[in-house]
Amino acid sequence: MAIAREAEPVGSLTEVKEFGLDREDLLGIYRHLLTTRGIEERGHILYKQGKIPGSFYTGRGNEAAAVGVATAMGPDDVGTPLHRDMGVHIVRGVEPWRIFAQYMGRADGPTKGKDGNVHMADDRLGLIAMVSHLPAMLPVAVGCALAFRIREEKRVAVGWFGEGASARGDTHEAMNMAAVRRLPVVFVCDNNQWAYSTPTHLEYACEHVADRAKAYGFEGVVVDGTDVLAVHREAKRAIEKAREGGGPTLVECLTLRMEGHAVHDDAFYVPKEMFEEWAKRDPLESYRSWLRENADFTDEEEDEIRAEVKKLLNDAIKRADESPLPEVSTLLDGVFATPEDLDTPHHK
Amino acid sequence: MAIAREAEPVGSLTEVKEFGLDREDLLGIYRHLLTTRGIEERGHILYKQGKIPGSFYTGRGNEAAAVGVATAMGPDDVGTPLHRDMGVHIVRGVEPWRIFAQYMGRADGPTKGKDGNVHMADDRLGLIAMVSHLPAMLPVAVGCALAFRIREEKRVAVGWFGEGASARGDTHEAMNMAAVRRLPVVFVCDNNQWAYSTPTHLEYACEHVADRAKAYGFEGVVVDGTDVLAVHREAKRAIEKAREGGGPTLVECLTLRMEGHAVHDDAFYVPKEMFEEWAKRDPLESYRSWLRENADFTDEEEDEIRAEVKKLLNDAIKRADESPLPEVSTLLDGVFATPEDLDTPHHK
Amino acid sequence: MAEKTYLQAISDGLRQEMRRDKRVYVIGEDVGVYGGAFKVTHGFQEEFGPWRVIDAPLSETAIVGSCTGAAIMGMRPVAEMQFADFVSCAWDHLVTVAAKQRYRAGTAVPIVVRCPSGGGFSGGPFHSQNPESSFAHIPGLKVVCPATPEDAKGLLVTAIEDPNPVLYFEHKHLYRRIKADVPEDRYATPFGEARIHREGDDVTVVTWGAMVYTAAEAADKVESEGISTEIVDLRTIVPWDRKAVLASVEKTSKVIVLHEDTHTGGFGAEIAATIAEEAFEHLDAPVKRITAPDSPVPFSPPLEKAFIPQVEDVVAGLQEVAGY
Amino acid sequence: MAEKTYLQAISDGLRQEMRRDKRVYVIGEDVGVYGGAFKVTHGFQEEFGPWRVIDAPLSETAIVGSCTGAAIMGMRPVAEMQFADFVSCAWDHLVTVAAKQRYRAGTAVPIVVRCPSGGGFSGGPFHSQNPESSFAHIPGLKVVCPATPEDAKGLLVTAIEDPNPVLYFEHKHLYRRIKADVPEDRYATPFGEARIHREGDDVTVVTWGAMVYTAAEAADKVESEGISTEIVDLRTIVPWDRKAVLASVEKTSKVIVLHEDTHTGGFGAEIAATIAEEAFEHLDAPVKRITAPDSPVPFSPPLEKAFIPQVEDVVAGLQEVAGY
Ligand SMILES: Cc1ncc(C[n+]2csc(CCOP(=O)(O)OP(=O)(O)O)c2C)c(N)n1
Ligand SMILES: Cc1ncc(C[n+]2csc(CCOP(=O)(O)OP(=O)(O)O)c2C)c(N)n1
Ligand SMILES: [Mg+2]
Ligand SMILES: [Mg+2]
Repeated sequence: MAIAREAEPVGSLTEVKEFGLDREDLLGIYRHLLTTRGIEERGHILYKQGKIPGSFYTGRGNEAAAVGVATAMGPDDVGTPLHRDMGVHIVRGVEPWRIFAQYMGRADGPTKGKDGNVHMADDRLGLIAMVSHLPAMLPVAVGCALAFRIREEKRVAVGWFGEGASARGDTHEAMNMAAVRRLPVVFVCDNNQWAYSTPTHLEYACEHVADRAKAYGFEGVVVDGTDVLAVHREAKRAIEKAREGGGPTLVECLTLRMEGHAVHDDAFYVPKEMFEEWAKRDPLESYRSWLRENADFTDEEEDEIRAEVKKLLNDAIKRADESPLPEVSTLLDGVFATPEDLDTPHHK
Repeated sequence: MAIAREAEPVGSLTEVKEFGLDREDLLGIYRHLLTTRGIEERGHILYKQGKIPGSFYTGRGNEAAAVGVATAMGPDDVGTPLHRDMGVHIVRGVEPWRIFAQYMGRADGPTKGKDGNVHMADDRLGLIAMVSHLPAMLPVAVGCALAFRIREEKRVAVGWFGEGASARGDTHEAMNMAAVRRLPVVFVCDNNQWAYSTPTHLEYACEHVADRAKAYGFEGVVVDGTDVLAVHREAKRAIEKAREGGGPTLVECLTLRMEGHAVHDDAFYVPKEMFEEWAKRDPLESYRSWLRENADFTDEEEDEIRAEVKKLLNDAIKRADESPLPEVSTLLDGVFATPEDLDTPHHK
Repeated sequence: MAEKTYLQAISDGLRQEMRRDKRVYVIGEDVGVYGGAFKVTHGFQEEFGPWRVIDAPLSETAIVGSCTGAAIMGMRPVAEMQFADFVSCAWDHLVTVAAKQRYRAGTAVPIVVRCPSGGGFSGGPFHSQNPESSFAHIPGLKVVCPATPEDAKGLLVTAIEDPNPVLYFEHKHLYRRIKADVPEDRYATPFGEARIHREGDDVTVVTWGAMVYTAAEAADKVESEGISTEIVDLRTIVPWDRKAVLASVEKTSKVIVLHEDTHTGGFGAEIAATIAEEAFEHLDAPVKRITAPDSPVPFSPPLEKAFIPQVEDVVAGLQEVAGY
Repeated sequence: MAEKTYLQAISDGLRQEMRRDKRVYVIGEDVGVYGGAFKVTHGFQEEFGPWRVIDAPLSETAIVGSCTGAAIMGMRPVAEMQFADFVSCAWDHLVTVAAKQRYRAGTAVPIVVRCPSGGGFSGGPFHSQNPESSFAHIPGLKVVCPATPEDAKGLLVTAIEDPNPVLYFEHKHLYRRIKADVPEDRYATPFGEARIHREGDDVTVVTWGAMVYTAAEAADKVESEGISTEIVDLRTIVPWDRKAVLASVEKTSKVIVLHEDTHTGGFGAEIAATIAEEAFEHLDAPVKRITAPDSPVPFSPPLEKAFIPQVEDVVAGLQEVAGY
């Protein structure tokens, strides 16, 4: 039996306008979705071409969840997105070429070749780079919220985690501390139904991850993670509630991980029907249909956005490929921070 | 709003008989309660006399919770009691003189002077010695239950934790794994309303710790921890449910820690009225009244038990005091186990 | 005897133990249906069922902590960390409960934690670490680092038999790269007995894990220059074979300690300090340590290559020490 | 200048920083209303309010992990572990996130984790440990172990100023036992600069924390035998002052490394290995380590006394080394 609220799908343009999105925003969301998927598709190709060392992960199927939440954040809000949340980096404005440079281990990636994959973030854009250990960034997100609370700033922190990572102690400590102190933090669960090869019933035995929220003393809501507008609406509600002192919310975005855990994994353990069913609910396709049915989205507009994104990505790959590999002399740079590292807007 | 079930107090002798306690058992419980309190009271005196090194903790106010649960365990069940659960050791049959020897750091204490306080257990009695780090023994209890499940034995593990320790990740990982695998484990929360100086509302923001259970997918129940029979009944239900394959239960025993966190702490931060209110609900006194009102408990019987316990404790202190301090030559004994250490009933 | 990869040797050794002893079970993330991230337990769940090959939730503390409970109840658990790096999430349990329970309370904790460790394939800061030194400092834990397929199997058997918590570091870079003959029968390779990987007279290299091969390649290279290198593969770090190391040092009088983990406070420091203390009179040159530098493991290939000790680094070290 | 206990110096230093810099706040179990288990933050909540002196839930990962987030948002958090032993519960966060964030992502993490450490009062296995060596092995963390009241204050100030995660180990056995003059004004004692606690010519003792006093007592005792002891108090372990140590060794040619933590893989190994490597030509005797043996910290007084290095042990060591 579910404890959490189960969110309704989004209806008409009128409803969407009510929660503050105008047509420009709606087209922007489409652009973000396309860019997000495009980056990961291109990355996948680059990987196959041998241009990306190590492994390679994507968030296929999770684009709407990531973009929906990120577009609900305010400019001064901060977040700790994970490995399925490329869309968050895109919405916050990371330049795609730097992401490709990151993938390829180049000097101009946000981590300068020190880390790989989507283990990166630009903290000037309000994002904090993830670590592999899941969900170690949740206590960090809570700490951001604590800073906002101490300074009485109307800012919100967003912390992401997967349904698999919900099993770890860090999830619990973070949510509990946030609850006790009613901190302005929103927990977003990317529930893509698999943790590597592990299905949800081996990760948790309640109906929804969001059912946990109530047992911490805050609200939980489950939303269709393929419905970018529904995600946006629920994230917005949660973020604004947090901003106004209403404490944390857990927003669970239900999707399916549409590929293997990483490139090497063919996901043989996922039932075919599951993929088939969820393929019908492709977040980009669903949103495109919605735009056409509700917002007079025209062929011209679509072509224009597609062309724009295509060019963006082509240029990005080219520019990234021109970025050099890091100099060996940089190997020990930054093991320790220097006082100048504190000379950033957020550190003050 | 509570999610967990709130248990009723125990009524008449008839009800008690229904859940399997005969009059002999009832007197046994009284004896256990007296012994438990007696050991800790005597320990306190020994401490003041300078005979106990280090610090000193008691479970005053928690005797009924500990004894109530322990008497509901079967002989082959196992448990990981904590620092307020002396009653569990008593019920399982640890000889009091060995406990005093432990307190005093003597060679005959269960840890042979290697550890102090109630950081001890006799594993031949189905108990596993606690560590300080709270609640690090919960995953261990879950592991015992896992062993029982793998071997398809009808045995149950009981894991204790405090309401303060409920905030730690170990609590979460243990409960979640137990839930997912429906393991035969019962989680007992000694909720004495304070974690050192920290009140419950700074440890959790739901109504009851037991509210968590449902969000893991099992049952939670809150019981008056000063009512030994109610505790026993709820523990028994939970244990037998687990034994029959019904999975875990969280039993929360609500009490008040009637002293400071440890001897050095005068508990100035606990409102006086709180102590006064709960003093009226002293678990020994309540149970004595119940026995008189419901089970024809006579003065003679009471005197006899008291005298017996007194003698037991006097003899125990004497014997413990005759136990030598450990030889320095034993300093490095047992850092590593030897194959003979596996020659125990439980290790096979 | 059949030729097997290092990975196959681990897998076969584990399967053999599970067939032999019903108390042995495996628990970890994705070890069942998937057969483990590196496929060490491929096919195990079919053979042993879901209660002896347990797909655990993503919770390292519950995985390792539950092993302790089950071990005390008489089982012989083998936990798999998906990568050695994630054992940091079970650190508290291992150092607080598992390591100390025997000393404090007399209760043995016979568990094995398998940790796929090491770098060399752009795994980045969290899929490349070698955390053996951290555990080697904690009294009560044993630490194993096999270098060869034969040892990988034999040390795993000993680890499962051992009545203590054992951290078993299997080096990912050896998994499929290293092949050698492995006896089919069961055998237990003792802890604390080093293996002379190569005999030599001029310089001793004390090492373990993947670095054994790096040392061997370097030794080949300097041989033509007339430097004869003895390579001591420790095989286990706790306990470690001081006797073998000191005997080799007595012979060569010059020694390099080589490891893939970072420098400061790495286990190489313990070895170097011990040699300096106990073989003081025998040393003709200072004990040299060749290790990774003090930084996280970088992702990008040129950086990672500069980070992990390379054959050239060992060659230079051998030349330097031999010429001292 | 007023005479202060070591504990008072920490408390006053922290209060001074909080008055000076609104970004500094304190978080931990029972640090508010209770003033901390050892009363270091006694009276702080009255002065700074409940949002700068935060009574946290019993969750070390959330305590330290949240410090990292708040630090990145511009705060200067000081977390208190109730005992250093419990920092094991925040190990993963410290080594995985805090230590590596600057290197990987360019994000500095200026946090301080105060850890009341050390034994000597029958605290048993979980209230007596000295976990500094474990952290010293992790690149990206700084590790501080003051021995004197003056340093306790000055190093705390530097720790709070430092742009990195700093583990600040305050030795419980010094809290009320050690008193000395402490300047009232604010001052920052630099990291990585050892203090010569006592000058001498024959043997160098490299140590830190409570062992400085054990060394000093031993030095007094052997003075009459004509052994002149130089005591180098490292003050900080990461970074550690190799220069000062090597200079002292160059002078005395004989050295003991002394620490309260256990032997194998303790930070003494790093120091001994470094000396053996870099002062090889200057040494007239092997570098001797005097440490706790490899076991958990026992509870019972005779065992604990045998475990922690005592004045007699150091006296014997000094005699042995001096007579080499
Ligand atoms: C603490 C920890 N243990 C193990 C892993 C290895 N690992 C990487 S991703 C993954 C599955 C994560 O599942 P989920 O949280 O649902 O996120 P998803 O990948 O499905 O988005 C695992 C086990 C890890 N990253 N962290
Ligand atoms: C992980 C950890 N952190 C801190 C402590 C120090 N400590 C000992 S008891 C205690 C309070 C425990 O509260 P609770 O769990 O409610 O148990 P109670 O003592 O009230 O029975 C604390 C903080 C500890 N034992 N373990
Ligand atoms: Mg998932
Ligand atoms: Mg409590």
